[in-house]
Amino acid sequence: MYWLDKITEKFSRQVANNTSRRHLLKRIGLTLAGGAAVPLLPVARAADTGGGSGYHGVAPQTSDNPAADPGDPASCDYWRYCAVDGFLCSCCGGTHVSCPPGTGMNPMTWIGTCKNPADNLNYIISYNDCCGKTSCSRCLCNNNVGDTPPYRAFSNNDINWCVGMENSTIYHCTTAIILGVATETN
Amino acid sequence: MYWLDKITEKFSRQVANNTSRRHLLKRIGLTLAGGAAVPLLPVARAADTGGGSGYHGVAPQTSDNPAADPGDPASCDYWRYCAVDGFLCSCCGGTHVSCPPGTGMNPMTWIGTCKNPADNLNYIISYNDCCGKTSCSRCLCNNNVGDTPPYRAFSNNDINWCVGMENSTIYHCTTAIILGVATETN
Amino acid sequence: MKRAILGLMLGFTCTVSLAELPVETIPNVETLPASYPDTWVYAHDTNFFSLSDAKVVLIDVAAENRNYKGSIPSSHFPSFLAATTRPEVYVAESLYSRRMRGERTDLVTNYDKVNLAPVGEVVLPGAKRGMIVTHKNTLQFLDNEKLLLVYNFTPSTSVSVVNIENRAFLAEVGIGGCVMIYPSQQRSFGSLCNDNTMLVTHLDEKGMISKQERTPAFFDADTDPIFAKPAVIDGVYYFPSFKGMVHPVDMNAADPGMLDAWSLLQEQDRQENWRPGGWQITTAHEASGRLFVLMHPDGEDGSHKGGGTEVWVFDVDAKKRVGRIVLKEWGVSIEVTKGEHPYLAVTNGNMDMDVYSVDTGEWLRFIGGRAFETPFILHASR
Amino acid sequence: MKRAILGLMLGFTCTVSLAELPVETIPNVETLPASYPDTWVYAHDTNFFSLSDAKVVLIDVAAENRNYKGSIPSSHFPSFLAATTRPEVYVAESLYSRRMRGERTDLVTNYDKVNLAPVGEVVLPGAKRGMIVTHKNTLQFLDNEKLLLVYNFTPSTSVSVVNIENRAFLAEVGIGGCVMIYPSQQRSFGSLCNDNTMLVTHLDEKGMISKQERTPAFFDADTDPIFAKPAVIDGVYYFPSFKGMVHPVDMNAADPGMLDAWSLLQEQDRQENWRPGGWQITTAHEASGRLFVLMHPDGEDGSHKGGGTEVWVFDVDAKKRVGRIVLKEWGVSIEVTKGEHPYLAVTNGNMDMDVYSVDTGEWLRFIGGRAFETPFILHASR
Repeated sequence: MYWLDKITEKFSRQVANNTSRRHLLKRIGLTLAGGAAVPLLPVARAADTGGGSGYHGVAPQTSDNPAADPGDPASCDYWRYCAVDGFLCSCCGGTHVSCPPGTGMNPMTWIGTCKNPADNLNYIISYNDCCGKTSCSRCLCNNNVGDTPPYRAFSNNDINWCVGMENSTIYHCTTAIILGVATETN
Repeated sequence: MYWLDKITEKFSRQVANNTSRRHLLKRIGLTLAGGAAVPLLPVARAADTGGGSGYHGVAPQTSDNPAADPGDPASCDYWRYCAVDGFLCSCCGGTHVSCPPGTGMNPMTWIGTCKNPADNLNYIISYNDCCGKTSCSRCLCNNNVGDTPPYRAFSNNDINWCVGMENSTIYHCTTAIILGVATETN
Repeated sequence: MKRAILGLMLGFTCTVSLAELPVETIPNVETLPASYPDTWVYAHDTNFFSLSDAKVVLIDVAAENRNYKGSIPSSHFPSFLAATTRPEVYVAESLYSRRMRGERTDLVTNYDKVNLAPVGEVVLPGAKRGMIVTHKNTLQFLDNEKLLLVYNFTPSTSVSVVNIENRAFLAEVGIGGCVMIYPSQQRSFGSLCNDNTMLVTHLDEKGMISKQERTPAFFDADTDPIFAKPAVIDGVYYFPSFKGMVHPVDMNAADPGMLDAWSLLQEQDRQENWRPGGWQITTAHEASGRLFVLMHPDGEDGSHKGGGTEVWVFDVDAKKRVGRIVLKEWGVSIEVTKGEHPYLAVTNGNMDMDVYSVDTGEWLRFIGGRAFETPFILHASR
Repeated sequence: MKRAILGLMLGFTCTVSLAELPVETIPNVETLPASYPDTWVYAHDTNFFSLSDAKVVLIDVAAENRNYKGSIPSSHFPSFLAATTRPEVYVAESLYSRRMRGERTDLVTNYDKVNLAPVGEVVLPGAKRGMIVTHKNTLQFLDNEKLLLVYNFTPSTSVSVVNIENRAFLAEVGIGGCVMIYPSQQRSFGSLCNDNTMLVTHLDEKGMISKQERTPAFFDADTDPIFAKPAVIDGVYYFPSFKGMVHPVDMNAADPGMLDAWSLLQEQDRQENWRPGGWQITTAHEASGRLFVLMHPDGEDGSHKGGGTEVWVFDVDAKKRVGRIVLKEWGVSIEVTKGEHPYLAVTNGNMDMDVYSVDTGEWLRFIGGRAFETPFILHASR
């Protein structure tokens, strides 16, 4: 038993964690890039409760192209979220690649490198925060692989990455957007 | 089984309700005065979990004079709370008769009539709100006996009774203060 | 496991057999239609545990997934209202310059439906906006949605009149200790009074009082108070009482017509002591003339806010019950969508949302995952 | 039941046998001592679920009951610091004129300890205040608590210097991309840099830079990053690393002295792959020279924020472990109070607080009941 799998009373339905995926990634030998992205929130992380998105009361979704981009963008297990942290915009009126209406997407952010199980390629993922409305509070997802302390800022997501937004730096939710394919690290 | 006793997942530890006390009051024939006070919040109410205050993580208290003023001021079961609604100041840095540091007590409020089991007298209780800091969030207690709709405002506690406070009308928590002994209603 | 095996199979030796996924656009922000489907519901989350950080969450109750369409922040016992004649919604709220203290500003903000973004605001003078656990009748339109009325409580009561088309504060009109705003189909509105009457306030085009008068007493708050939360069908307001009567008030004309009260209860219901109870205890399906009331058995003094186990459906013309929907989880607030096959949205005791089919009474889905903390009021798209 | 029987016994026939309870005073507001007991802890609740509505909750971890002493509101990734030389505490926060938008104001507010009420404020120019999940080293004193330093991140980094005695903004000093504020015992402070060095900034009396220089590299972020969250004993900062080394930096002089790193792990610990992990992973008991680190077994890449199952106690002079406290619930953040018989306060995975005796390692109580939502940082009264 992994102590992170502990389901806590207060967060069991609000927070999911990609522990199984992380172990999977290790098993299949994926080396995360040094500058890979990291979780914002150091809180309790509940194991996937099985079935659906893993968030009780959040229905499963698919991407536009489930064959080439498999998995559930409303689940902490979705492949792009290997280094996400925060509330998943897919659960908040946005999608994994778009912000909810009325929020602003910050172009400045941190990036991660995640392997797409459909093509086995490592993609560089940009975790752009959506800003200007209060905490979405839905689908808190926290995966910590590759995180560095804030003196390496662009691989640290303890930082509020709504920084620099002109209209508002209030954090709402986080996306996971493909920037390109990473150089083969295997 | 009374449906209000249902323990809900989300609120079981945050909200307690005085169902048993209400039934008790009915059994011993207490007639609540027409203008008696009422709950602010129409949410799920959990049965007392037994032991302690009924709020998980809140330790039991006593009044200054437990013989004449019995019960636990950090419990929704305390006799003075027969018509309280909101967060109990006893759990927030105040007491059942005082506001937490740095908040303001509103003299304008709603009142209730509660029977003290030690002397069997009906006391007029003033539920003065403490104002000026964010929701205490602790010991939400909600008893609805005697509530009237807002067109009878001074026996309605849906209203934010931080109304009229000069410094701030932000609601924090609620006290239960003796104004006097009610005229015998038995 | 499937994925693990796939990963192991493809492993280190595979070559790319599928086209790479394309690079995606930054920034990318969703928009909504200017007119919302009938199946969308605004859940007004008072957020009792952080009252200054309330919000309105827009939910599609019919969709299989992606039910959460967006949100609008709102602060400290705010009010909300959606327009039907233009693509805007309104939030009335109160702010302090130092968040919990300092200078208070009351204001109404216009949000456009397409972007859920602020497009204007009207500051309300006097710091009088009424703060109460969310009620629908604290913010209402008049005069074909040209005038927006905001309820004030200091504890003196009044109404601030705003011309929302040109975003101008017009006037404050006193309502003599009566409460809430029940608009007629003309340029007048009712308010409920302590003496069991309705005060009717007629406005002129400038938002000033042209006439004000009281109806006769039409209920008895000493023996059986009416809820201040009616449902409306064809301009008639249906006010349920604590003990299960319903008092209809016809607000089609500028002066209200008090119609005969009738009972929600049959003899057996009375024996089981069924009563209305909860927060938003009534809703209506106007096209079919059906009134919905959240009911609980074993009613007693104080049970009127406790929620209910069933939603009863009434034909208001026949004045009789035509259906009972047994709730899966006990309900606190109810709302029915319009359309031919309406949905019943219920804020349940867990403060999540259950969705039922009105046609069949069947439970369809629940929507939660910390989408809201305390969504006491639900507004169906109209 | 006892009460019911008492009620039935006294019933309708009794006469008053006890003196009536006296009428009580309105208004009545609590105050606190100007100097707090050693057993009080400030729990800084970031409130991730309503980030604009964070707060600091003052908790007596030793009391049998009435543990919650009061609270201070704070907004959107705020910072907090308590003075030791005067009865004040400070909140650095950011506000918007329309709550979520509009004009941004960054400010430091002085609260007095007796009333937990605001007694002054300093507005910080430039809208630069750094927002990050709560760290202690974003708000620090210098020069015997005369200067208050606020960390900025835009993402350029700098420090705003405030004379907190006369509540005046003095200067903004750049720190060249390095982060956080680690004050020395003189008028200088360190910041951690991307190149494994510490940037040392010396200030003059006006808060302007008098000298700035980098230490040699003293850790290796590529192979084993140090946490930016040290504990301090006698002016020496102890920075644990992800893999269990500790890098002490002596900040007693104006220029820091890099001391030899040593390992938190013994051979068996290495085999079990124990590592530090959590949010506030370190704390200290200065009088006894003990360092506390939150530890977990089976460490791996990414586990450094996941919390821990044990708190290990080290004698920093002997550089060896002198105790292990096995936690009842896994911990996220830890803090030890001062005094002869210190308490260990732990923010557990439920986001409630567990309290242990440091002397015995025994679990004493837990404090919860929605006292906080996400209390990531704990500040013991010093």
